Amino acid sequence: MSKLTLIQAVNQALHHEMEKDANVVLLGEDIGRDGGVFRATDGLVERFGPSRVVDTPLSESAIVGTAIGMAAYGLRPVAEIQFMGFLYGAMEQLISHAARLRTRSRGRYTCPLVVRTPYGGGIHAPELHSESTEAFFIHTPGIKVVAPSTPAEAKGLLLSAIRDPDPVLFLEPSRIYRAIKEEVPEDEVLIPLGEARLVAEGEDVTLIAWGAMLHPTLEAAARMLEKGVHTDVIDLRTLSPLDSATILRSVEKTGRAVIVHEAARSCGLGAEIAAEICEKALLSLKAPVLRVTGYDTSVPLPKSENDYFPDCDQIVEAIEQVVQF
Amino acid sequence: MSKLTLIQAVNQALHHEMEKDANVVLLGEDIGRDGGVFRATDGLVERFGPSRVVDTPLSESAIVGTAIGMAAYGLRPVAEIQFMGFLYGAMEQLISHAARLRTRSRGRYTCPLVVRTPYGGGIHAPELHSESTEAFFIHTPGIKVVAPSTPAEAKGLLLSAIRDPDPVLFLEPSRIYRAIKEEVPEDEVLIPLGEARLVAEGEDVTLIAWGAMLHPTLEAAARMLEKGVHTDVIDLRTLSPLDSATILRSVEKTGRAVIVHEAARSCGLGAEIAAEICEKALLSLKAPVLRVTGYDTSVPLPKSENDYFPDCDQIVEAIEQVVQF
Amino acid sequence: MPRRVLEEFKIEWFQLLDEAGKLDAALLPSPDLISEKTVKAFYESMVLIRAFDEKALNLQRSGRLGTYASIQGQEAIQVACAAALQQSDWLFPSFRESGLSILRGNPMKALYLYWAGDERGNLVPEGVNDFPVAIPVGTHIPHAVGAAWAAQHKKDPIAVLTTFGDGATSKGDFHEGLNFAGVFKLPIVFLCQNNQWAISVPLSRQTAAKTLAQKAIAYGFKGIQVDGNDVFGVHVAVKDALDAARRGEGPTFIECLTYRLSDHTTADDASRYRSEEEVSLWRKKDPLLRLRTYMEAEWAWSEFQESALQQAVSERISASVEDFESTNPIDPLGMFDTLFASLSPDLLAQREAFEQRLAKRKKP
Amino acid sequence: MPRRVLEEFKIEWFQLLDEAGKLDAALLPSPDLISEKTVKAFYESMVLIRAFDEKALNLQRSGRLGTYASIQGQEAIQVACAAALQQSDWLFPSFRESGLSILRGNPMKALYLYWAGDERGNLVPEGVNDFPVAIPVGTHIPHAVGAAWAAQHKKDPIAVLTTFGDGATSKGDFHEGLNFAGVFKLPIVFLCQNNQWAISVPLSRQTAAKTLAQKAIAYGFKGIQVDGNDVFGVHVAVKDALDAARRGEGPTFIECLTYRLSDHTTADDASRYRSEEEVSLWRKKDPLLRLRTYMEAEWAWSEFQESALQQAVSERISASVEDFESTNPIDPLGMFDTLFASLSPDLLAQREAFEQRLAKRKKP
Ligand SMILES: Cc1ncc(C[n+]2csc(CCOP(=O)(O)OP(=O)(O)O)c2C)c(N)n1
Ligand SMILES: Cc1ncc(C[n+]2csc(CCOP(=O)(O)OP(=O)(O)O)c2C)c(N)n1
Ligand SMILES: [Mg+2]
Ligand SMILES: [Mg+2]
Repeated sequence: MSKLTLIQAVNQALHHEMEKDANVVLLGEDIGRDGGVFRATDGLVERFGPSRVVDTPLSESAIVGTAIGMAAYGLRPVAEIQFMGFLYGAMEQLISHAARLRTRSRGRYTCPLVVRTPYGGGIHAPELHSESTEAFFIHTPGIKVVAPSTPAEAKGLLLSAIRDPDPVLFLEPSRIYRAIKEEVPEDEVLIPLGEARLVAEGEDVTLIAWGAMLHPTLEAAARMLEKGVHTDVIDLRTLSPLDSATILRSVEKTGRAVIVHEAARSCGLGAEIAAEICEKALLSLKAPVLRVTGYDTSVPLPKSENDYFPDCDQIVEAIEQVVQF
Repeated sequence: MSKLTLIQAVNQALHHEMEKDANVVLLGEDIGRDGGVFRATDGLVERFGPSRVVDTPLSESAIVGTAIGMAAYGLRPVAEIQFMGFLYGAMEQLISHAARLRTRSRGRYTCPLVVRTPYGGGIHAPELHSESTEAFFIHTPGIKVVAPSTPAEAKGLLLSAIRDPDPVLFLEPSRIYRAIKEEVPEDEVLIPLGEARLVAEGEDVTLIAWGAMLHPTLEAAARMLEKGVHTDVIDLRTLSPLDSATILRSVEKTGRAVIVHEAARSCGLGAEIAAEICEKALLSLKAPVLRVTGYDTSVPLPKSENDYFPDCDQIVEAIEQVVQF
Repeated sequence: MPRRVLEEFKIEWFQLLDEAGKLDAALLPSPDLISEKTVKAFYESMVLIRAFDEKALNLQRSGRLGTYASIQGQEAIQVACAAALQQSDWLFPSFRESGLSILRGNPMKALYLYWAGDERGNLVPEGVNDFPVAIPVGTHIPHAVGAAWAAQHKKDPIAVLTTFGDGATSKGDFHEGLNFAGVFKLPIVFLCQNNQWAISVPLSRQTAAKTLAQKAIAYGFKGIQVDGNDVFGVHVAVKDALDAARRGEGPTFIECLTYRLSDHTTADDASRYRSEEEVSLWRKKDPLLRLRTYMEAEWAWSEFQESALQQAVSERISASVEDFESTNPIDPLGMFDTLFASLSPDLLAQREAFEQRLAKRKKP
Repeated sequence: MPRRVLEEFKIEWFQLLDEAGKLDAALLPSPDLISEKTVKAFYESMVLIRAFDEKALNLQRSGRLGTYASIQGQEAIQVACAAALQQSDWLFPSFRESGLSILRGNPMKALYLYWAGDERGNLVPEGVNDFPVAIPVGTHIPHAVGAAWAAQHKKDPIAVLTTFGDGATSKGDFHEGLNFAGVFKLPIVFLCQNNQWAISVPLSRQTAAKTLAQKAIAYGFKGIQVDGNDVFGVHVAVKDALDAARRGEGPTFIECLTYRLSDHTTADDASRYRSEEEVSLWRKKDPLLRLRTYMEAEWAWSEFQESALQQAVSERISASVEDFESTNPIDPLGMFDTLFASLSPDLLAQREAFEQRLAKRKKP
């Protein structure tokens, strides 16, 4: 065990899987000599050579598209898209192909592909470097979506994602790539996809978050604890398929829920979770289900981004609202 | 006034706007001599010439991308994407550019662009001809989304969409292109964007639908009426921005809501509407808000598609469930 | 040097059997290609896939198929490709390759099922390395490139062929895919069935380039234009390119100039946008006609042989149609069962609800 | 004819002022181009934008700008383009055109604001027909094509220029955009600043084509490679192409071969992936150096003149920096106010909530 940042944990997971399975290949822009713009692939081309760690031309659609062909042929490609905002150029490949290959071929061909991409804001970068449009992909049948919130989580989930027999979009919260250090097991500790994690327990309110937003949520939970309000904090980790059982179990206990995400509010994942709760746990509810989210605007440039993203104060306010309802 | 089908109403609206405003130009695949694969643009190239009704190469991204440039330059482009399933190739242009041009340029450039596309299933066509992924675009700040449900609605909404100063995605329910004939005013009757329509009134349950799904919903409403259950039926027409006031007003009255859409369930627009209701009208609710939707699978090929889409029976069942709750 | 030529390029045209059915034997790489056995096999294949196509149009007219995309006029290309490919090679077709699919080993019954809107028709049998039909034009090209890349990576001695139409050359994915193939020198052949129309859009509206073959120049590899109605010419070009690919010499782009004799699909009415003169001009260049003329001259191919062949083919087709029509209705639950390797609890619940709904429907 | 050449293409290299600062006067279209006035103006512009850039790098190091993309090494192209463009022409830049932007009439203060992460920096003044910086590589090309199309439609006597890097040529939107321009014969010039690197990816990994210029062949129009460090060569090539565009002769693709002397951006460390030798080789080809050498030879441009110019420029830069630094903080509510022409009730409510949140923050 050693203390690693999230980006180091990603690097270690890639290292581990490439060591273990010769079919794992990486492709993307600047992932070779440069080691990735965030250094996620640092040292990998030196270790595994340029035919397994491949710098590609600047073509997001072909990065995903060729990875689909590789996966169908029998490799385990892990594609990096430099920022989530550049994934939009590959949407047709993801939606019309990666997510459908198994169905289209009646199971003859599968697509064990991972698309890794940094997501979310807070790194003071130019436009389209702060996207968190996970909802697009949650609304896309046939693809899984994962978003780790800590270094150890990142490693365990990425290992599972690479071994998953179906396409997985792996969203790495760039804001906390280096913000947290945590003990990460040297060995492989797989975290199964599809299972949320209860990070804190309490009977008053259920808080639901994922990725970077888990941290202000935990901070808010801590502040509420001082005021005597006890919260369940759920780290979703897999966003699709959703672990509704864990969510519903908690809300049935607490009767109150606050969902936190960076993404724009309308049709974000928060809506799906709130809708599920209101359908399946209505009678348990003691207060409206609140969403603390980004606004329905584009993420502003760095000078205003901190005003844009949900923060601890807002989460605290929402918790107080549901408690006092 | 004459009785028109929805596709004829679209054609008439295009005709009307092109006659009125020389800056309106149409572009897309097969919209010229062929008149569009559904004949939406029938007769327009003969009337307005090939420089205003332009057959383009097979390039969805460039159709939207060049239309953005045209719009910024001062034209009013109306782009046709042959089927919604081919819009995915233009997502980057829509999300990263059309939706952001006004913001990115601090208001200097605007993007009065309409992207028309047939959407939804039920026409026994090959894969990707049955998509209804409106939620992607509702989750995209900076773009409006409209889906008419009848011929007259189509005309009035399309006129408004073309005159709107911002980008509008105009989703035409191909299943009912020719299914209904209705009196459509010869003149221009503009239907403002952003306002839902109350199609039927009743105090027991609120039904919410749009596009082709309005019709099985109305059928279900009629069947429930026979059983003495009175429903408000809301035709959303503009999906983004959402007319939540109309929805909430109705649910505050009825205390029960059923939302119907063809799109996959997870993170569909139904989720957003349910979440809004549960946040803002919780205390009015007498039953869970139910969603009758497509499954979280790809839309199957024609032999199974009728099994896939929501139908009147399912809607009736959901209404009965909320009434009996 | 202030002004100088950096590079020069040539785009060539290639044809072995001309419009009149005359062969230029000087260009033949080997006499085997025109052995009576080979040529007859080519012709039989052409007749078979033409008959398949005619039956499909019939079935569609009587409501037993959905929308169908005819291959008429493009049979020479498809027969030539099938003959040039090895069993272990991979094929990534678009949607107008029913003939090629059949010759690769996909049962005709499966093709009828597919065009009838039955997902089971997309199940390619084990041992046939073909991707299923993909409807979004041009977007399958990167998959072919990825498979070629994987083969190169695994040092498998195979080549990949991907086929598409003239319209597909305008899509971004065509560009990105070919560019990758060039950069990584992949074992792949790009074959464009340039039938001069993309639904109603003529070639001149698809590109300002005089040939599509010259698009290969942008990617640093060879492009050639071949007479797509000449089965020998296409066969030699494709075989050479596949062999070069297998030898590690990288990709080739082959433009086959041909013509779509039918409507775009059965949902289309081509008379809206193109002249009967143009079509009848190309009817005279029908690839079947051309090869038959050659066989008549070379081996006195007779009316009698022709009708025996037609008879045999028509029996095969009838048997397939019978198979197709006696297939049990599809179980719609399949759409859940090929979605993921295993279903999440929520998806299982959706599947169960679906099952109940289907059961209820059956009742009355 | 069975085998024949359909088409032949040539890709040419063009240069007026060579590495040693020697001019090939025979290729000059007009002596005006090298009048002392013009040349000095070119040089002054180059010095100005170099100084702007150096200051930006400084400001970034001291934390007053965010990520910044340096233009060093590419000044000749930007000065040449600015001079070739008319005021009424439209420009669609990518993100490495700060110099060109300044010369088009965008205030330096605005550029500093933009790179400091302040949206107001993207507001192009009225009368300057430039699109704002677009970060997604290559995807602005179709916008330029669309504007050219609109201009053609409206019969406006203007041309459009769009600029991008070598990496951008791999994107699907490059392909789709250029193809449209060819088909519709639009008044547009595509200018690639081929600085041989896309972050860490060298040109050889971007394409197997020997030149980028030859990509134009795919679209049926002319492509040419120009020495991008030669302000005269680029100017002549761009002006010719813009003039041709305005005359209705359609598009041109110009590849300017140059080199990115700095890191990709201030967030990059180029020493990880390229050698100091390569960089220093290109430092010797610095476009400023080359033009200064020419002026020294031609008009005995002196140390004194040089330092007077540097002094003047540095004062202009300082004034802009002062302006920039004394700008009031941005009002984040602006993000709502430029979202739509008018806000829906729900968006108004979000705006109000945001306002309250900002007010609360200010309080303590
Ligand atoms: C991305 C995409 N856009 C549009 C369509 C609708 N469409 C189907 S086939 C076709 C024309 C294809 O032309 P071409 O590539 O020449 O192939 P051909 O039909 O001639 O074989 C079009 C526009 C589609 N299937 N996919
Ligand atoms: C679509 C897209 N993919 C990736 C990036 C990240 N990125 C920014 S600049 C760049 C390299 C661009 O190279 P080039 O086009 O040669 O321009 P240069 O930076 O050399 O001026 C990359 C990969 C991006 N901005 N947009
Ligand atoms: Mg075609
Ligand atoms: Mg570059």
